[in-house]
Amino acid sequence: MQLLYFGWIRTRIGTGRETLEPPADITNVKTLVEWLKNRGEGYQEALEDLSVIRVAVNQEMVDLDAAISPGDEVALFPPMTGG
Amino acid sequence: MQLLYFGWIRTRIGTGRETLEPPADITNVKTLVEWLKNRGEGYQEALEDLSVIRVAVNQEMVDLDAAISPGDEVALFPPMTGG
Amino acid sequence: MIKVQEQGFDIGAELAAMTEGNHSVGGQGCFVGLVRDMANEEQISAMTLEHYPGMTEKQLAAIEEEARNRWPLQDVLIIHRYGRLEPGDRIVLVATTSTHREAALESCHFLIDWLKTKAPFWKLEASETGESWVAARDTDDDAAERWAAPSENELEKT
Amino acid sequence: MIKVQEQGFDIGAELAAMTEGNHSVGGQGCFVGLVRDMANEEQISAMTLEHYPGMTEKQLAAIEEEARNRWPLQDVLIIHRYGRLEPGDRIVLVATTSTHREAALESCHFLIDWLKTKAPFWKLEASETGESWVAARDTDDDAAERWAAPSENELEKT
Repeated sequence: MQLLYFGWIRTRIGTGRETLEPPADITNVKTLVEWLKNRGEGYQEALEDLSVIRVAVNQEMVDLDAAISPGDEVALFPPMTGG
Repeated sequence: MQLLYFGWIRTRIGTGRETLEPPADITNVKTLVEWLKNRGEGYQEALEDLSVIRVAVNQEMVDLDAAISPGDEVALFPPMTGG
Repeated sequence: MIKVQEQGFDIGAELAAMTEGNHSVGGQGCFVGLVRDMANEEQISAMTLEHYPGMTEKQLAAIEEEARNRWPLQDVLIIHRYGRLEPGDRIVLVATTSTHREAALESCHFLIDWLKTKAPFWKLEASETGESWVAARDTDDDAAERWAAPSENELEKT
Repeated sequence: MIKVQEQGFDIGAELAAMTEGNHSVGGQGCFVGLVRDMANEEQISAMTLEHYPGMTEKQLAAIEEEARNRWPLQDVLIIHRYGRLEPGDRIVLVATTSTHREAALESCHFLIDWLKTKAPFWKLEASETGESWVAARDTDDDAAERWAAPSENELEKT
Protein backbone atom coordinates (compact mmCIF):
# COMPACT_ATOMS: atom_id res chain seq x y z
CA MET A 1 0.00 0.00 0.00
CA GLN A 2 1.26 3.44 -0.96
CA LEU A 3 0.94 5.95 1.86
CA LEU A 4 1.19 9.68 1.07
CA TYR A 5 1.34 12.51 3.60
CA PHE A 6 1.00 16.24 2.98
CA GLY A 7 1.20 19.50 4.90
CA TRP A 8 1.87 19.30 8.63
CA ILE A 9 0.97 15.61 8.63
CA ARG A 10 3.98 15.10 6.35
CA THR A 11 6.31 17.23 8.46
CA ARG A 12 5.27 15.56 11.72
CA ILE A 13 5.60 12.04 10.32
CA GLY A 14 8.88 13.03 8.67
CA THR A 15 8.27 11.62 5.23
CA GLY A 16 5.92 12.37 2.35
CA ARG A 17 5.61 8.86 0.98
CA GLU A 18 6.17 5.29 2.10
CA THR A 19 5.15 1.80 1.07
CA LEU A 20 3.68 -0.26 3.91
CA GLU A 21 1.91 -3.59 4.21
CA PRO A 22 -0.64 -3.27 6.99
CA PRO A 23 -1.96 -6.52 8.56
CA ALA A 24 -4.95 -8.17 6.89
CA ASP A 25 -7.40 -6.89 9.53
CA ILE A 26 -6.76 -3.27 8.49
CA THR A 27 -9.63 -2.89 6.03
CA ASN A 28 -10.74 0.73 6.37
CA VAL A 29 -9.17 4.16 6.78
CA LYS A 30 -9.95 4.46 10.49
CA THR A 31 -8.22 1.22 11.45
CA LEU A 32 -5.31 2.13 9.19
CA VAL A 33 -4.86 5.43 10.99
CA GLU A 34 -4.97 3.70 14.39
CA TRP A 35 -2.38 1.21 13.20
CA LEU A 36 -0.15 4.00 11.86
CA LYS A 37 -0.28 5.82 15.21
CA ASN A 38 1.57 2.88 16.76
CA ARG A 39 4.47 3.32 14.39
CA GLY A 40 6.07 6.06 16.47
CA GLU A 41 5.84 9.42 18.14
CA GLY A 42 5.73 11.39 14.88
CA TYR A 43 2.75 9.37 13.67
CA GLN A 44 1.06 9.70 17.04
CA GLU A 45 1.47 13.47 16.96
CA ALA A 46 0.43 13.79 13.31
CA LEU A 47 -2.69 11.67 13.56
CA GLU A 48 -3.97 12.34 17.07
CA ASP A 49 -6.93 14.54 16.05
CA LEU A 50 -9.06 12.74 13.48
CA SER A 51 -11.26 15.79 12.99
CA VAL A 52 -8.50 17.62 11.11
CA ILE A 53 -7.42 14.69 8.93
CA ARG A 54 -8.65 14.42 5.37
CA VAL A 55 -8.24 11.23 3.37
CA ALA A 56 -8.04 10.37 -0.31
CA VAL A 57 -7.98 6.80 -1.59
CA ASN A 58 -6.69 6.49 -5.11
CA GLN A 59 -6.92 10.28 -5.38
CA GLU A 60 -10.62 10.44 -4.48
CA MET A 61 -11.77 12.05 -1.24
CA VAL A 62 -13.30 9.51 1.16
CA ASP A 63 -14.65 9.30 4.71
CA LEU A 64 -12.80 7.64 7.57
CA ASP A 65 -14.92 4.50 7.27
CA ALA A 66 -14.03 3.99 3.61
CA ALA A 67 -12.64 0.56 2.70
CA ILE A 68 -9.01 0.14 1.67
CA SER A 69 -7.20 -2.64 -0.20
CA PRO A 70 -3.50 -3.61 -0.34
CA GLY A 71 -2.88 -2.02 -3.76
CA ASP A 72 -4.42 1.35 -2.87
CA GLU A 73 -2.78 4.77 -2.80
CA VAL A 74 -3.91 6.28 0.50
CA ALA A 75 -3.18 9.95 1.21
CA LEU A 76 -3.58 11.62 4.60
CA PHE A 77 -3.51 15.40 4.80
CA PRO A 78 -4.84 18.43 6.69
CA PRO A 79 -7.80 20.41 5.33
CA MET A 80 -6.81 21.84 1.97
CA THR A 81 -5.85 25.48 1.55
CA GLY A 82 -5.86 26.07 -2.18
CA GLY A 83 -6.46 29.26 -4.12
CA MET B 1 -28.47 77.59 -22.84
CA GLN B 2 -26.37 74.70 -24.14
CA LEU B 3 -28.52 71.76 -25.29
CA LEU B 4 -26.89 68.37 -25.80
CA TYR B 5 -28.53 65.31 -27.33
CA PHE B 6 -27.25 61.73 -27.37
CA GLY B 7 -28.20 58.33 -28.77
CA TRP B 8 -31.42 58.11 -30.74
CA ILE B 9 -32.54 61.47 -29.37
CA ARG B 10 -29.55 62.97 -31.17
CA THR B 11 -30.20 61.13 -34.42
CA ARG B 12 -33.90 62.01 -34.44
CA ILE B 13 -33.29 65.69 -33.69
CA GLY B 14 -30.46 65.71 -36.20
CA THR B 15 -27.84 67.46 -34.12
CA GLY B 16 -25.84 66.67 -31.01
CA ARG B 17 -25.47 70.19 -29.66
CA GLU B 18 -27.10 73.56 -30.05
CA THR B 19 -27.27 76.85 -28.20
CA LEU B 20 -30.82 78.08 -27.64
CA GLU B 21 -32.45 80.83 -25.61
CA PRO B 22 -35.80 79.54 -24.40
CA PRO B 23 -38.40 82.12 -23.29
CA ALA B 24 -38.29 83.28 -19.68
CA ASP B 25 -41.24 81.10 -18.64
CA ILE B 26 -39.25 77.93 -19.38
CA THR B 27 -37.90 77.31 -15.91
CA ASN B 28 -37.78 73.53 -15.56
CA VAL B 29 -36.88 70.51 -17.67
CA LYS B 30 -40.45 69.49 -18.41
CA THR B 31 -41.47 72.84 -19.85
CA LEU B 32 -38.20 72.97 -21.79
CA VAL B 33 -38.96 69.61 -23.40
CA GLU B 34 -42.49 70.74 -24.32
CA TRP B 35 -41.05 73.90 -25.86
CA LEU B 36 -38.45 71.90 -27.81
CA LYS B 37 -41.17 69.62 -29.24
CA ASN B 38 -42.61 72.64 -31.06
CA ARG B 39 -39.34 73.24 -32.89
CA GLY B 40 -40.05 70.62 -35.55
CA GLU B 41 -40.91 67.07 -36.47
CA GLY B 42 -37.55 65.64 -35.43
CA TYR B 43 -37.89 67.12 -31.94
CA GLN B 44 -41.49 65.92 -31.73
CA GLU B 45 -40.43 62.40 -32.65
CA ALA B 46 -37.39 62.40 -30.37
CA LEU B 47 -39.16 63.69 -27.30
CA GLU B 48 -42.66 62.23 -27.56
CA ASP B 49 -42.25 59.61 -24.81
CA LEU B 50 -41.04 61.26 -21.62
CA SER B 51 -40.65 57.90 -19.89
CA VAL B 52 -37.59 57.04 -21.97
CA ILE B 53 -35.89 60.40 -21.69
CA ARG B 54 -33.14 60.97 -19.19
CA VAL B 55 -31.88 64.42 -18.31
CA ALA B 56 -28.64 65.85 -16.96
CA VAL B 57 -28.26 69.50 -15.99
CA ASN B 58 -24.66 70.63 -15.79
CA GLN B 59 -23.66 66.96 -16.05
CA GLU B 60 -25.72 65.84 -13.05
CA MET B 61 -28.70 63.53 -13.47
CA VAL B 62 -31.96 65.29 -12.60
CA ASP B 63 -35.71 64.66 -12.68
CA LEU B 64 -38.07 66.23 -15.19
CA ASP B 65 -39.21 68.81 -12.66
CA ALA B 66 -35.67 70.07 -12.02
CA ALA B 67 -35.14 73.81 -12.43
CA ILE B 68 -33.03 75.20 -15.27
CA SER B 69 -31.34 78.55 -15.78
CA PRO B 70 -30.17 80.33 -18.95
CA GLY B 71 -26.48 79.46 -18.48
CA ASP B 72 -27.06 75.74 -17.91
CA GLU B 73 -25.81 72.80 -19.96
CA VAL B 74 -28.87 70.60 -20.42
CA ALA B 75 -28.45 67.11 -21.90
CA LEU B 76 -31.32 64.91 -23.09
CA PHE B 77 -30.65 61.26 -23.81
CA PRO B 78 -32.14 57.74 -23.76
CA PRO B 79 -31.47 55.37 -20.85
CA MET B 80 -27.73 54.72 -20.69
CA THR B 81 -26.21 51.50 -21.97
CA GLY B 82 -22.67 51.49 -20.63
CA GLY B 83 -20.41 48.58 -19.85
CA MET C 1 -8.52 55.27 -11.60
CA ILE C 2 -10.78 56.18 -14.50
CA LYS C 3 -9.79 56.07 -18.16
CA VAL C 4 -12.20 56.98 -20.96
CA GLN C 5 -10.46 56.40 -24.25
CA GLU C 6 -10.85 55.51 -27.88
CA GLN C 7 -7.86 53.18 -28.11
CA GLY C 8 -7.61 49.65 -26.79
CA PHE C 9 -5.94 48.60 -23.57
CA ASP C 10 -3.43 46.00 -22.43
CA ILE C 11 -5.15 43.95 -19.73
CA GLY C 12 -1.94 42.33 -18.51
CA ALA C 13 -0.15 45.65 -18.10
CA GLU C 14 -3.16 47.30 -16.45
CA LEU C 15 -3.64 44.50 -13.93
CA ALA C 16 0.07 44.30 -13.18
CA ALA C 17 0.26 48.05 -12.51
CA MET C 18 -2.42 47.70 -9.83
CA THR C 19 -0.47 45.21 -7.75
CA GLU C 20 3.11 46.21 -8.50
CA GLY C 21 5.01 47.02 -5.34
CA ASN C 22 1.94 46.53 -3.16
CA HIS C 23 2.39 43.25 -1.36
CA SER C 24 -0.68 43.58 0.81
CA VAL C 25 -2.99 42.71 -2.10
CA GLY C 26 -4.42 39.23 -1.65
CA GLY C 27 -6.97 39.22 -4.43
CA GLN C 28 -7.62 41.00 -7.69
CA GLY C 29 -10.96 40.74 -9.44
CA CYS C 30 -11.56 41.81 -12.99
CA PHE C 31 -14.24 41.87 -15.63
CA VAL C 32 -13.82 42.50 -19.34
CA GLY C 33 -16.77 43.32 -21.60
CA LEU C 34 -16.43 42.54 -25.31
CA VAL C 35 -18.38 43.30 -28.47
CA ARG C 36 -20.42 40.26 -29.49
CA ASP C 37 -21.05 39.38 -33.11
CA MET C 38 -24.74 38.65 -32.60
CA ALA C 39 -27.59 40.77 -31.28
CA ASN C 40 -31.29 39.96 -31.61
CA GLU C 41 -30.39 37.14 -33.98
CA GLU C 42 -28.62 39.52 -36.33
CA GLN C 43 -24.96 39.48 -37.31
CA ILE C 44 -23.25 42.61 -35.99
CA SER C 45 -20.48 44.14 -38.10
CA ALA C 46 -19.61 47.03 -35.78
CA MET C 47 -20.64 48.83 -32.63
CA THR C 48 -20.11 52.54 -32.17
CA LEU C 49 -20.09 53.87 -28.63
CA GLU C 50 -21.17 57.44 -28.11
CA HIS C 51 -20.62 59.07 -24.75
CA TYR C 52 -20.98 62.38 -22.94
CA PRO C 53 -17.46 63.74 -22.50
CA GLY C 54 -17.06 65.39 -19.13
CA MET C 55 -20.08 63.75 -17.57
CA THR C 56 -18.74 60.29 -18.34
CA GLU C 57 -15.62 60.86 -16.27
CA LYS C 58 -17.68 62.32 -13.42
CA GLN C 59 -20.11 59.41 -13.39
CA LEU C 60 -17.36 56.80 -13.50
CA ALA C 61 -15.52 58.57 -10.68
CA ALA C 62 -18.73 58.57 -8.62
CA ILE C 63 -19.20 54.84 -9.25
CA GLU C 64 -15.59 54.18 -8.23
CA GLU C 65 -16.14 56.23 -5.08
CA GLU C 66 -19.27 54.24 -4.27
CA ALA C 67 -17.37 50.97 -4.63
CA ARG C 68 -14.62 52.24 -2.33
CA ASN C 69 -17.22 53.22 0.25
CA ARG C 70 -18.81 49.79 0.21
CA TRP C 71 -15.75 47.52 0.19
CA PRO C 72 -12.25 47.78 1.67
CA LEU C 73 -10.49 48.19 -1.68
CA GLN C 74 -6.87 49.01 -2.27
CA ASP C 75 -7.32 50.04 -5.88
CA VAL C 76 -10.06 50.44 -8.48
CA LEU C 77 -9.60 50.68 -12.23
CA ILE C 78 -12.30 51.43 -14.80
CA ILE C 79 -11.33 51.71 -18.46
CA HIS C 80 -14.21 52.39 -20.85
CA ARG C 81 -13.74 52.81 -24.58
CA TYR C 82 -15.80 54.87 -27.00
CA GLY C 83 -15.83 55.12 -30.81
CA ARG C 84 -16.09 52.39 -33.38
CA LEU C 85 -15.46 48.81 -32.26
CA GLU C 86 -15.78 45.46 -33.96
CA PRO C 87 -16.88 42.05 -32.69
CA GLY C 88 -14.22 40.62 -30.39
CA ASP C 89 -12.97 44.07 -29.39
CA ARG C 90 -12.87 44.88 -25.69
CA ILE C 91 -15.22 47.64 -24.56
CA VAL C 92 -14.62 47.90 -20.86
CA LEU C 93 -12.31 46.69 -18.10
CA VAL C 94 -13.11 46.92 -14.42
CA ALA C 95 -10.66 45.66 -11.84
CA THR C 96 -10.27 45.93 -8.09
CA THR C 97 -7.71 44.83 -5.53
CA SER C 98 -8.25 44.02 -1.90
CA THR C 99 -6.71 42.14 0.97
CA HIS C 100 -9.41 39.51 0.55
CA ARG C 101 -11.11 37.93 -2.43
CA GLU C 102 -14.70 38.56 -1.42
CA ALA C 103 -14.32 42.33 -1.60
CA ALA C 104 -12.46 42.17 -4.91
CA LEU C 105 -15.02 39.95 -6.62
CA GLU C 106 -18.16 41.57 -5.28
CA SER C 107 -16.97 45.07 -6.06
CA CYS C 108 -16.19 44.10 -9.67
CA HIS C 109 -19.68 42.76 -10.03
CA PHE C 110 -21.07 45.96 -8.55
CA LEU C 111 -18.97 48.18 -10.82
CA ILE C 112 -20.05 46.52 -14.05
CA ASP C 113 -23.70 46.41 -12.95
CA TRP C 114 -23.72 50.12 -12.20
CA LEU C 115 -21.78 51.03 -15.35
CA LYS C 116 -24.52 49.40 -17.41
CA THR C 117 -27.19 51.84 -16.27
CA LYS C 118 -25.33 54.83 -14.83
CA ALA C 119 -22.48 55.54 -17.25
CA PRO C 120 -23.52 57.87 -20.09
CA PHE C 121 -22.76 55.63 -23.06
CA TRP C 122 -25.03 54.72 -25.94
CA LYS C 123 -24.38 51.93 -28.39
CA LEU C 124 -25.15 51.97 -32.09
CA GLU C 125 -25.00 48.55 -33.70
CA ALA C 126 -24.44 48.10 -37.41
CA SER C 127 -25.71 45.00 -39.21
CA GLU C 128 -26.66 44.10 -42.77
CA THR C 129 -30.09 45.56 -42.20
CA GLY C 130 -28.75 48.91 -41.06
CA GLU C 131 -27.91 50.68 -37.84
CA SER C 132 -29.87 50.55 -34.62
CA TRP C 133 -29.43 51.85 -31.10
CA VAL C 134 -29.08 49.25 -28.39
CA ALA C 135 -32.04 49.52 -26.03
CA ALA C 136 -31.57 49.59 -22.28
CA ARG C 137 -32.56 46.28 -20.75
CA ASP C 138 -34.82 45.81 -17.75
CA THR C 139 -32.52 43.05 -16.53
CA ASP C 140 -29.70 45.60 -16.33
CA ASP C 141 -31.90 47.90 -14.26
CA ASP C 142 -32.69 44.99 -11.97
CA ALA C 143 -29.01 44.11 -11.63
CA ALA C 144 -28.14 47.70 -10.71
CA GLU C 145 -31.07 47.87 -8.30
CA ARG C 146 -29.78 44.83 -6.48
CA TRP C 147 -26.92 46.97 -5.19
CA ALA C 148 -29.08 49.99 -4.42
CA ALA C 149 -29.55 49.20 -0.75
CA PRO C 150 -26.89 50.38 1.72
CA SER C 151 -25.56 53.84 1.01
CA GLU C 152 -28.42 55.13 -1.13
CA ASN C 153 -30.91 54.28 1.58
CA GLU C 154 -28.64 55.96 4.07
CA LEU C 155 -28.80 59.08 1.95
CA GLU C 156 -32.58 58.97 1.79
CA LYS C 157 -32.83 58.73 5.55
CA THR C 158 -30.76 61.84 6.17
CA MET D 1 -8.44 24.26 -19.12
CA ILE D 2 -6.35 23.32 -16.10
CA LYS D 3 -2.70 24.20 -15.59
CA VAL D 4 -0.77 23.20 -12.47
CA GLN D 5 2.69 24.65 -12.73
CA GLU D 6 5.68 25.99 -10.85
CA GLN D 7 6.40 28.93 -13.14
CA GLY D 8 4.46 32.19 -13.31
CA PHE D 9 1.87 33.07 -15.91
CA ASP D 10 1.13 35.98 -18.25
CA ILE D 11 -2.40 37.14 -17.38
CA GLY D 12 -2.78 39.24 -20.51
CA ALA D 13 -1.81 36.38 -22.83
CA GLU D 14 -3.96 33.86 -20.96
CA LEU D 15 -7.06 36.06 -21.03
CA ALA D 16 -6.54 36.98 -24.68
CA ALA D 17 -6.23 33.32 -25.68
CA MET D 18 -9.66 32.63 -24.20
CA THR D 19 -11.47 35.16 -26.38
CA GLU D 20 -9.32 35.11 -29.51
CA GLY D 21 -11.38 34.26 -32.56
CA ASN D 22 -14.54 33.71 -30.51
CA HIS D 23 -16.76 36.71 -31.10
CA SER D 24 -19.70 35.36 -29.17
CA VAL D 25 -18.05 36.13 -25.83
CA GLY D 26 -19.74 39.08 -24.16
CA GLY D 27 -18.05 38.93 -20.78
CA GLN D 28 -14.91 37.58 -19.22
CA GLY D 29 -14.50 37.35 -15.47
CA CYS D 30 -11.23 36.73 -13.75
CA PHE D 31 -9.71 36.47 -10.32
CA VAL D 32 -6.04 36.53 -9.37
CA GLY D 33 -4.79 35.42 -5.95
CA LEU D 34 -1.48 36.82 -4.74
CA VAL D 35 0.92 36.13 -1.88
CA ARG D 36 0.47 38.75 0.83
CA ASP D 37 3.37 40.01 2.91
CA MET D 38 1.48 39.81 6.19
CA ALA D 39 -0.23 36.93 7.99
CA ASN D 40 -1.37 36.91 11.61
CA GLU D 41 0.48 40.20 12.11
CA GLU D 42 3.74 38.65 11.02
CA GLN D 43 5.87 39.69 8.07
CA ILE D 44 5.96 36.86 5.52
CA SER D 45 9.18 36.33 3.56
CA ALA D 46 8.01 33.38 1.44
CA MET D 47 5.18 30.94 0.91
CA THR D 48 5.77 27.41 -0.30
CA LEU D 49 2.84 25.60 -1.88
CA GLU D 50 2.81 21.84 -1.64
CA HIS D 51 0.29 19.89 -3.66
CA TYR D 52 -0.73 16.35 -4.51
CA PRO D 53 0.37 15.74 -8.12
CA GLY D 54 -2.20 13.72 -9.98
CA MET D 55 -5.03 14.37 -7.58
CA THR D 56 -4.66 18.14 -7.99
CA GLU D 57 -5.35 17.98 -11.71
CA LYS D 58 -8.33 15.69 -11.13
CA GLN D 59 -9.83 17.92 -8.48
CA LEU D 60 -9.37 21.07 -10.56
CA ALA D 61 -10.93 19.35 -13.57
CA ALA D 62 -13.90 18.31 -11.41
CA ILE D 63 -14.31 21.89 -10.17
CA GLU D 64 -14.15 23.19 -13.77
CA GLU D 65 -16.75 20.61 -14.77
CA GLU D 66 -19.01 21.67 -11.91
CA ALA D 67 -18.79 25.31 -13.03
CA ARG D 68 -19.65 24.37 -16.60
CA ASN D 69 -22.68 22.44 -15.36
CA ARG D 70 -23.94 25.39 -13.36
CA TRP D 71 -23.40 28.27 -15.79
CA PRO D 72 -23.50 28.59 -19.58
CA LEU D 73 -19.76 29.11 -19.99
CA GLN D 74 -17.79 29.21 -23.19
CA ASP D 75 -14.42 28.67 -21.58
CA VAL D 76 -12.89 28.06 -18.16
CA LEU D 77 -9.26 28.51 -17.18
CA ILE D 78 -7.66 27.58 -13.87
CA ILE D 79 -3.92 28.09 -13.41
CA HIS D 80 -2.57 27.15 -9.98
CA ARG D 81 1.07 27.42 -9.06
CA TYR D 82 3.04 25.37 -6.56
CA GLY D 83 6.53 25.68 -5.13
CA ARG D 84 8.21 28.66 -3.50
CA LEU D 85 6.60 32.06 -3.97
CA GLU D 86 7.30 35.48 -2.51
CA PRO D 87 5.00 38.33 -1.47
CA GLY D 88 3.50 39.95 -4.55
CA ASP D 89 3.77 36.74 -6.61
CA ARG D 90 0.62 35.44 -8.22
CA ILE D 91 -0.59 32.07 -6.92
CA VAL D 92 -3.72 31.39 -8.91
CA LEU D 93 -5.71 32.64 -11.88
CA VAL D 94 -9.29 31.66 -12.58
CA ALA D 95 -11.10 33.05 -15.60
CA THR D 96 -14.32 32.30 -17.41
CA THR D 97 -16.03 33.56 -20.55
CA SER D 98 -19.72 33.64 -21.32
CA THR D 99 -22.24 35.38 -23.51
CA HIS D 100 -23.36 37.35 -20.49
CA ARG D 101 -21.59 38.95 -17.58
CA GLU D 102 -23.59 37.38 -14.77
CA ALA D 103 -22.44 33.85 -15.63
CA ALA D 104 -18.82 34.94 -16.04
CA LEU D 105 -18.63 36.76 -12.72
CA GLU D 106 -20.57 34.29 -10.61
CA SER D 107 -18.65 31.30 -11.93
CA CYS D 108 -15.31 32.96 -11.14
CA HIS D 109 -16.48 33.52 -7.61
CA PHE D 110 -17.58 29.90 -7.39
CA LEU D 111 -14.28 28.60 -8.79
CA ILE D 112 -12.10 30.44 -6.32
CA ASP D 113 -14.36 29.56 -3.38
CA TRP D 114 -14.22 25.87 -4.23
CA LEU D 115 -10.48 25.91 -4.94
CA LYS D 116 -9.92 27.19 -1.40
CA THR D 117 -11.30 24.07 0.24
CA LYS D 118 -11.32 21.38 -2.48
CA ALA D 119 -7.98 21.72 -4.26
CA PRO D 120 -5.21 19.67 -2.59
CA PHE D 121 -2.74 22.44 -1.83
CA TRP D 122 -1.10 23.26 1.48
CA LYS D 123 0.74 26.48 2.24
CA LEU D 124 3.84 26.82 4.34
CA GLU D 125 4.62 30.40 5.35
CA ALA D 126 8.09 31.53 6.31
CA SER D 127 8.59 34.49 8.61
CA GLU D 128 11.30 35.74 10.98
CA THR D 129 9.96 33.44 13.69
CA GLY D 130 10.14 30.34 11.51
CA GLU D 131 7.88 28.33 9.25
CA SER D 132 4.24 27.52 9.83
CA TRP D 133 1.47 25.83 7.90
CA VAL D 134 -1.48 28.00 6.94
CA ALA D 135 -4.58 26.70 8.73
CA ALA D 136 -7.83 26.17 6.87
CA ARG D 137 -10.31 28.91 7.69
CA ASP D 138 -13.91 28.40 8.70
CA THR D 139 -14.87 31.38 6.56
CA ASP D 140 -13.53 29.52 3.51
CA ASP D 141 -15.65 26.51 4.39
CA ASP D 142 -18.65 28.78 4.69
CA ALA D 143 -17.90 30.39 1.33
CA ALA D 144 -17.63 26.99 -0.35
CA GLU D 145 -20.82 25.80 1.37
CA ARG D 146 -22.72 28.75 -0.05
CA TRP D 147 -22.41 27.09 -3.46
CA ALA D 148 -23.12 23.58 -2.23
CA ALA D 149 -26.81 23.56 -3.10
CA PRO D 150 -27.79 22.43 -6.61
CA SER D 151 -25.75 19.57 -8.00
CA GLU D 152 -24.36 18.13 -4.75
CA ASN D 153 -27.86 17.77 -3.35
CA GLU D 154 -28.86 16.18 -6.61
CA LEU D 155 -26.08 13.66 -6.14
CA GLU D 156 -27.15 12.93 -2.58
CA LYS D 157 -30.70 12.27 -3.70
CA THR D 158 -29.73 9.72 -6.31
